[in-house]
Amino acid sequence: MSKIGKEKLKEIYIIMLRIRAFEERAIVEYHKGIPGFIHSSIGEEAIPAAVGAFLRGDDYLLTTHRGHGDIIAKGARFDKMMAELFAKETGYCKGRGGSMHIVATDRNMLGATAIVGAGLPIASGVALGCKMQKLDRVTVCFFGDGATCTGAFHEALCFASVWDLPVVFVCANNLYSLSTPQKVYTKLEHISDRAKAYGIPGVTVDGNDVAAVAEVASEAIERARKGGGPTFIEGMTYRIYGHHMGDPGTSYRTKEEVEDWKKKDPIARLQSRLLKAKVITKSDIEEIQADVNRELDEAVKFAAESPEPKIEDALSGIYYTAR
Amino acid sequence: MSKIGKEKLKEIYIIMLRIRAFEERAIVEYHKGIPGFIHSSIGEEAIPAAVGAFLRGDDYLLTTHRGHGDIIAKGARFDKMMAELFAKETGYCKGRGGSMHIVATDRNMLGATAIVGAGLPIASGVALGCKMQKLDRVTVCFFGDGATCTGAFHEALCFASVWDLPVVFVCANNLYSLSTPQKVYTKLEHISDRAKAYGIPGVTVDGNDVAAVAEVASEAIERARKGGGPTFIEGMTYRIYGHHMGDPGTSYRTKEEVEDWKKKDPIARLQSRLLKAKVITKSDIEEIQADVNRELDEAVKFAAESPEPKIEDALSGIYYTAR
Amino acid sequence: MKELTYREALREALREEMKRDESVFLLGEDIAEYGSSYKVPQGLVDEFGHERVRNTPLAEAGIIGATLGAALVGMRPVAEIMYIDFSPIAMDQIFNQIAKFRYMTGGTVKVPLVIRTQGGGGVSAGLHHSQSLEALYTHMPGLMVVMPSIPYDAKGLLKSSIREDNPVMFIEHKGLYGQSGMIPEEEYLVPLGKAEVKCEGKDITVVAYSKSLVLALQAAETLEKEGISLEVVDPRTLLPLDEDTILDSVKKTSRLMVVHEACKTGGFGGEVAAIVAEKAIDYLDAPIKRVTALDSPIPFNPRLEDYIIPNEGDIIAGARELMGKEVSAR
Amino acid sequence: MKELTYREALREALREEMKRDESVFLLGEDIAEYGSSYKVPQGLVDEFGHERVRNTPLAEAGIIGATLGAALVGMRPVAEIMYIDFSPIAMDQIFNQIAKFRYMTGGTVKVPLVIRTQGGGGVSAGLHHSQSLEALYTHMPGLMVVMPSIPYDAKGLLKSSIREDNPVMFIEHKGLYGQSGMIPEEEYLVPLGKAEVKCEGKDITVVAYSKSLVLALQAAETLEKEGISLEVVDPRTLLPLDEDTILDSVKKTSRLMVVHEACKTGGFGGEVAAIVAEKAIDYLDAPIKRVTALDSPIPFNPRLEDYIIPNEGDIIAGARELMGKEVSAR
Ligand SMILES: Cc1ncc(C[n+]2csc(CCOP(=O)(O)OP(=O)(O)O)c2C)c(N)n1
Ligand SMILES: Cc1ncc(C[n+]2csc(CCOP(=O)(O)OP(=O)(O)O)c2C)c(N)n1
Ligand SMILES: [Mg+2]
Ligand SMILES: [Mg+2]
Repeated sequence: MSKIGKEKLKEIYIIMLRIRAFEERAIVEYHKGIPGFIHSSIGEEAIPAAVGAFLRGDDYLLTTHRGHGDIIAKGARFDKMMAELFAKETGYCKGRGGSMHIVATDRNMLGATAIVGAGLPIASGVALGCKMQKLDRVTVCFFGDGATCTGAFHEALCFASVWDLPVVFVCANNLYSLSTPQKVYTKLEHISDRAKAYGIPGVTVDGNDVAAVAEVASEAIERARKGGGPTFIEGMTYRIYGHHMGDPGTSYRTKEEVEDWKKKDPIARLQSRLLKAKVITKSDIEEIQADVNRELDEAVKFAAESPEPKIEDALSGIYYTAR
Repeated sequence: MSKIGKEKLKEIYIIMLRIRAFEERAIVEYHKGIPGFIHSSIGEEAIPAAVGAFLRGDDYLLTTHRGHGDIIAKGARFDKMMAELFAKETGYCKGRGGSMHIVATDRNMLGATAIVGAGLPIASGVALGCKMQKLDRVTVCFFGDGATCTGAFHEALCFASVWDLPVVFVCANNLYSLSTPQKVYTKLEHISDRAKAYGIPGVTVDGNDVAAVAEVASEAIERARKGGGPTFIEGMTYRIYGHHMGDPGTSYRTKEEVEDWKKKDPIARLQSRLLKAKVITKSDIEEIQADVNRELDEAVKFAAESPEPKIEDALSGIYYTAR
Repeated sequence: MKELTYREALREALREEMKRDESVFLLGEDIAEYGSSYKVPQGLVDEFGHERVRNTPLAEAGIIGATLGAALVGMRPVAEIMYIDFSPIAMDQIFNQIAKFRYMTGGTVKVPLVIRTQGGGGVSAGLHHSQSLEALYTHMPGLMVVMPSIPYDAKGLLKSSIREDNPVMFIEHKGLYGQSGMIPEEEYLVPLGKAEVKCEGKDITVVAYSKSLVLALQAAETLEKEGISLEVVDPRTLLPLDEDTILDSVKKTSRLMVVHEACKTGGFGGEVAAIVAEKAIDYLDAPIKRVTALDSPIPFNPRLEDYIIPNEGDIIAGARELMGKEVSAR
Repeated sequence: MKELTYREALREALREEMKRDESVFLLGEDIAEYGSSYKVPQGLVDEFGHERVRNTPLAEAGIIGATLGAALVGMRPVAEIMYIDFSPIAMDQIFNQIAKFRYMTGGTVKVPLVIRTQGGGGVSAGLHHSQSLEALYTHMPGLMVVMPSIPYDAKGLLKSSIREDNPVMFIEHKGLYGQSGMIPEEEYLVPLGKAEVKCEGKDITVVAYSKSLVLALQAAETLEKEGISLEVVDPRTLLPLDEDTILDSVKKTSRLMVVHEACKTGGFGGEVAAIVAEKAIDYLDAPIKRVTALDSPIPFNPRLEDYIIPNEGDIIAGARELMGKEVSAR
């Protein structure tokens, strides 16, 4: 099928289904009234799934406000994620963080920051820490196209490149920085050209083509692990919903554009390939989906039934105190 | 002689002499006890002189801690500059700024900032203001090689490029960010490659070759003036003294390196060309130097004899108050 | 008079000043078609075009630098930082460049610019979208810091800020955008640097601003019924502060409470308390009371957030405590 | 005991902790061969190599981000920001990321890192190299802020900071590096979060830190001769603040002066004043007095700078004022 083996593609496909299902359920729960913002990544699943499939459990991952998919791709648990969205004590951040701040330390997922760009310098630091300790762990940092205008992006890449740090910077280019189209905020056609400012490899791929992403990602991760330094990957993709669930996404995009991109849905695309190649059958898919849905039902139940944080604990967790 | 005419080269030569003479006198006065830091640009004069020669009086200029040369190249007065170094009320900043903060509004020289990199976003803003008012003024922003690692650099160039602003970014690459050699802080061989991240022209020239700098600078200024947007120019040069007058500059550089670069002195180089081509004679030079020295003597006298700011005025100039 | 929301009042101020003065323009992230997160500039791009309602790259230091530069050469830019939580990214430009620029020129250059931003919690927006950071900006001589609490002030203060020749940090509150108030048909300004007594009273001076002012007024109503009379002072401009209005009030009431949504330690309440403890301590009949957020990041969980951020009940409890009627929990 | 300068004491702390714990390393601009501007890390690269004494690109947000990241995965980085004036560039990383990281994880992750920097004036370094910005960092729950004033504390506090599992902003003073003091031969620590009464007295409690503490001790000596007795309290850690030591002292002396080199408005003096006005106002026999820099950027001109920044004379005048002996000029 491609350099990426069938089994790997199937694995990626399942991760994508998991992300999609989680996102859809999160939206349902959002409309039922869970607090805060939800930035859906529906339509963008191929990138985290294809990257995540090549990461080890002890590799590190950082992400941003639109991070559910990235976090799931790193293997985070639905129940603790959902509980976090529900602002419950059993959530990954004990309800203190919410959708934009999930940290899954059990998966070496070191957080989502809601300050666009701010995760990148931290990612370089995580990679530095690994390198100094001679751990062969790779750090992946996800972010959007808009983030590449931030000073934080630049400083992070300066550090990563000059110290050959084992970090892969993955930009999900969904064509908009919130409402601002790429051509309004940069003259570049390919944002991956920014890599040239650091003397590191930069590559643009079809971010809705799992195999394409998997190829560059596996290569970049391998290079990083072997001491070859950082890579900048730009995956071209699209978010089907608005910026967050409160934004219809219509003031700056046309209906046609959205419809066009719906046709390029990465899951449908891979699914038909896998079906055609008989890597998977319709009933396999139904079974996987049923499993995922069962897991989600349980996660929602867990989240709904979990206790809220206690008011008495309101000031805990700010400072570490040895007891 | 080159695409740059003889008269222009002579003009540039004189600016260089002025810069050199001012810097040398500033060092003398520093050793006699004027307060604060002096960051000498001796050895780097070709860049500001060759750029400044193509600027109009109403063009804008911004610079950094090592800005004396840039400020002189924009036509600032010795007396008010020297008085500023002497911390006197008659100085360009009324003694409030000092060497690192000279602002010469009479020459549309909009300040030196001592925060490395911070001038660049302001320069983009100045150029934006000019463009919006349909003034055909060009803004030039000088900075060092180290500054290109700052987030401020990146954000400034993002703005300048996408809005096609009439600004020229001029990097005096003296091989060190303070004590840190280029290869320790970046993998790039040519820092001008950073321009590729913005889709704007970037060029590296011998910064001690006046004609070379003049060529790219005049082109860039012309392009900016005609609406063609920003350019990034990197001039390779060297500072002969330490980082500031309190730094011998020996802990991170070899004597040989410094001696080598002394041989590439940009003033001597142009001078012998001009003499050879009979654009100028020895006695011309002596005369110019005598003039410059006289002007400097007067400037020092003016500075020395000028009053200090009054204590009663200590809190003036912070806020504008209509009276 | 007409009824407008705080949001509409702000939009009207922008529109009127843009019409009045060609050099006024707006820049910020997603302010054009999208109208930014809280829709203050919504629709202005239709009226004034993209030249004067400029979407920028996502780069706060770049925005603020561009704002300063444009102001230096004859424009009157009004920048937007979408959330005050993002303003630390531009801190060097605001603090080291903008606030000091005039001083650096020996007082010869004017820096006429406004940075509009908004802060505050109450919508479960989490750690990075809920903060109240005004105190940081009050420690920056050269800046002005303005925080409107009602629609009338929002419009009048924003218009004055745009006409001001000093740089203004103009801080709105996300929880106030939907609040309505009466606005004159005719043009008006509200002067910077002038506090207003929003409610006269005799027992306790309550200095409160932004959304806390609204809470304080509600508390004043409730407390009136139990015979405690609050004099609520809205500084409106935090820097420079109108000390006299506050001191006069304290001299009358002999008690001071400061209310703000920022956390206590290092907050602006300390400044107000210190001024009173320096200049009017002899008039005080009770300890000074700061009713503020607890010293914590703002949690996502709504109940915790509610608990961390001060509400009307906290003001009421604080007032009772100052009157010797109970010991309040915070 | 041996005599060391503040600079040497700090260097010894770095060296000892680097020897003791492999995970401790230094990063910052020009800290290796050059030894940075004030030479604290000078020579350490010879002993520990470039791997553990890392020159970085000129990029403060990058430095602080790298520091946080490394701390999250088992290192104990000690970053240097050459001048505190540059720290606003890294403000988002310090404030939104570092200070909140542990909280964001529901209290499960430790953030063991130190940001060393230095501030203060007195060397005609001008607007961008002379500031005192500690107050900004005290408004950031999750951080610790430490400011040593004597060599003994400098060493002991830095060692404790490096061993601390919370992020520490460690602020030195450029005017103190050359000051000498006695240091024990054997290893010792100074605990964070503990104030110290540096000089006992009975008339006025003077809360002062960093270089201002040294000035306050000098003033105490001078004033002793005229019968005014200062009790000088050095908080040493500003966040979290050891309130008890300050309150106990004020209860004893009945008068409070706070001295710092930062400008007054929004400064840390307001916080100390507010705490006392909240918790010990009944003990006060005089207004609270803040002796601080005037509200201005720091001018280059030495005489103006001297005037803007508080000196021993200002403390003396303030003390006389508190004792009812004169009206001080500021
Ligand atoms: C520093 C900062 N500035 C602005 C915002 C508000 N904001 C949140 S997401 C966003 C757009 C980000 O675009 P991009 O990086 O492309 O990510 P996407 O949302 O498209 O996934 C903006 C402006 C923010 N959270 N942080
Ligand atoms: C933001 C900031 N960081 C650090 C410094 C301290 N510093 C002053 S100049 C300098 C090196 C600048 O190198 P470069 O940009 O190459 O200019 P050069 O001094 O070589 O002319 C440093 C680190 C500063 N002034 N501002
Ligand atoms: Mg995007
Ligand atoms: Mg350099």
